[in-house]
Amino acid sequence: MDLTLATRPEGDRTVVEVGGEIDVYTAPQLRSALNDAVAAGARHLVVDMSGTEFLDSTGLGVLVGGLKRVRTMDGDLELVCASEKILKVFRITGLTKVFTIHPSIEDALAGSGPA
Amino acid sequence: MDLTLATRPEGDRTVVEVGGEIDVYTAPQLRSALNDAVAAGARHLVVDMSGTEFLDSTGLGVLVGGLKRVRTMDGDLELVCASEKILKVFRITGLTKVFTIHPSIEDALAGSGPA
Amino acid sequence: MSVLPGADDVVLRVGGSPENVRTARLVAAAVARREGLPEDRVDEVRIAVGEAVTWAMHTVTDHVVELVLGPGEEGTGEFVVRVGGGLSPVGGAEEAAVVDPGAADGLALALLRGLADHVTIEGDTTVLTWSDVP
Amino acid sequence: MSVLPGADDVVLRVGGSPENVRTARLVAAAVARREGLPEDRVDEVRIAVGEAVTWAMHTVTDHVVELVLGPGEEGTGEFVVRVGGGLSPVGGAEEAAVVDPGAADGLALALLRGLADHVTIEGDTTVLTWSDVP
Ligand SMILES: Nc1ncnc2c1ncn2[C@@H]1O[C@H](COP(=O)(O)OP(=O)(O)O)[C@@H](O)[C@H]1O
Ligand SMILES: Nc1ncnc2c1ncn2[C@@H]1O[C@H](COP(=O)(O)OP(=O)(O)O)[C@@H](O)[C@H]1O
Repeated sequence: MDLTLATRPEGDRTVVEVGGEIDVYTAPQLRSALNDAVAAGARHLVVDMSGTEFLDSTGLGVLVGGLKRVRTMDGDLELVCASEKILKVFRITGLTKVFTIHPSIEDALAGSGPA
Repeated sequence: MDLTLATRPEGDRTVVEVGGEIDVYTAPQLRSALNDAVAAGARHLVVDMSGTEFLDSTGLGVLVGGLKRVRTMDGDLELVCASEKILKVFRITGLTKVFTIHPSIEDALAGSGPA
Repeated sequence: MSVLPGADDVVLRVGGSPENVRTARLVAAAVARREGLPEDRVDEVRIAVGEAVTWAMHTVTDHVVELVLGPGEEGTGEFVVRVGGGLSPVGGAEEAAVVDPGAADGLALALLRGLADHVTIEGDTTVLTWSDVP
Repeated sequence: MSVLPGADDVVLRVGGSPENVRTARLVAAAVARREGLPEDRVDEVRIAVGEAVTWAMHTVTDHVVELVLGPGEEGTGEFVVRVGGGLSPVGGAEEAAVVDPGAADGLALALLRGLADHVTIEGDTTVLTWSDVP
């Protein structure tokens, strides 16, 4: 199951939709997509994992790396994820305390928004 | 992928619907279903493989065995199969010359019927 | 070291490429399902084994990783996956010097500990155990 | 005999239970796909490997069947699956006494011959080759 990536602007946010499996094999593609978005000026990233079916620690590492990167630029990186299976991966690693995780993209975009 | 089996009468024929994978692991279940049908008096069997996703040589052997069995009782055993992938298995083994294979259950039941 | 698996064990040996982590996950999920684990635990096995294999690919010297998957010793009701270099059969796992997993670090280890019921790390071998298999 | 797989080879060892034929098919399809075979040829691999493993489970004495799956020797553009007892690496398959498959019989062999591009049977080892892998 390969990764599908689609990046689009939504107001002053940039949504990166990630479908398929984010793992040690595909995580480099996600890292590139996040880097490309930041290089293109994005500071407020929303990674939409609604279509993500699998996530491993390498994928988590890329998300944490992306968050750290935009934070140094006063940006943020929030997630969309409703899958109990994948939320469990965030919970077990304590990353639910690190990421803001929205149940839907509507919810993420309706949020108070970037400061 | 386990096997699903459903046997029902259709006039003087008996339809055995087979879903899933017919292989060395599940073929004994199919053999039992065919034997049960014959024991219950069925002579004109239609094995409906519309929902069959995989077929190996052990499964083929069970079908051939079923055919031989009902033939000794002046019966017959016809197949329903439209999947190119599975038809290929019959072609490669030369069994398209042994079995009457219908593209749909309607076609099988509309056929000239048992003699 | 060569492995003579128990009758119910499955052995998989793969080279150290990320694609092979996927092959290992696939096999682990299939064997776990075969051993009767329910789907939510099959998901645990899939993730944890992927982590262990990824880790082994970095630590095992010749980058060939071997997995032995199967039921634990008779009557324990366990599902055991050993991941590492040269492995002994799952059923007859002798107790070796055990490094406390808590002494290591990282997201991968958090997942191993959170998903498997029991984790031991013996040298370059990770042993993951799920208990109370139906 | 122990197997040291080539870097790109995957080795699977399973006990002689019909369920394990499924595990072997699953792995064979995954590795074939990884090696770039198109889906219709992945289907060929799935069926042919299942047949070879079923057959090996009946002929290999200790009922442990080993598969080595991977690309053939460098530059041949082949996908090779060896199924049997103790196996040598796929890439360095030495030519052994070859029994003409035509001398054997059965539906299983018809499938092997019809689905793989090349079949050799050396003692209890079946070697299936698919050529012109993209
Ligand atoms: N609970 C956490 N909160 C914030 N960052 C974390 C947390 N856990 C791990 N990280 C960070 O995620 C990245 C990868 O984590 P980890 O897998 O622990 O690193 P390593 O691969 O060095 O063991 C690192 O940058 C690490 O600092
Ligand atoms: N082309 C065919 N036409 C009719 N019957 C066949 C054909 N091929 C195989 N059979 C029958 O199918 C059954 C299983 O076949 P096969 O696998 O060849 O047997 P075996 O397992 O003894 O090698 C046998 O009863 C055999 O006679």
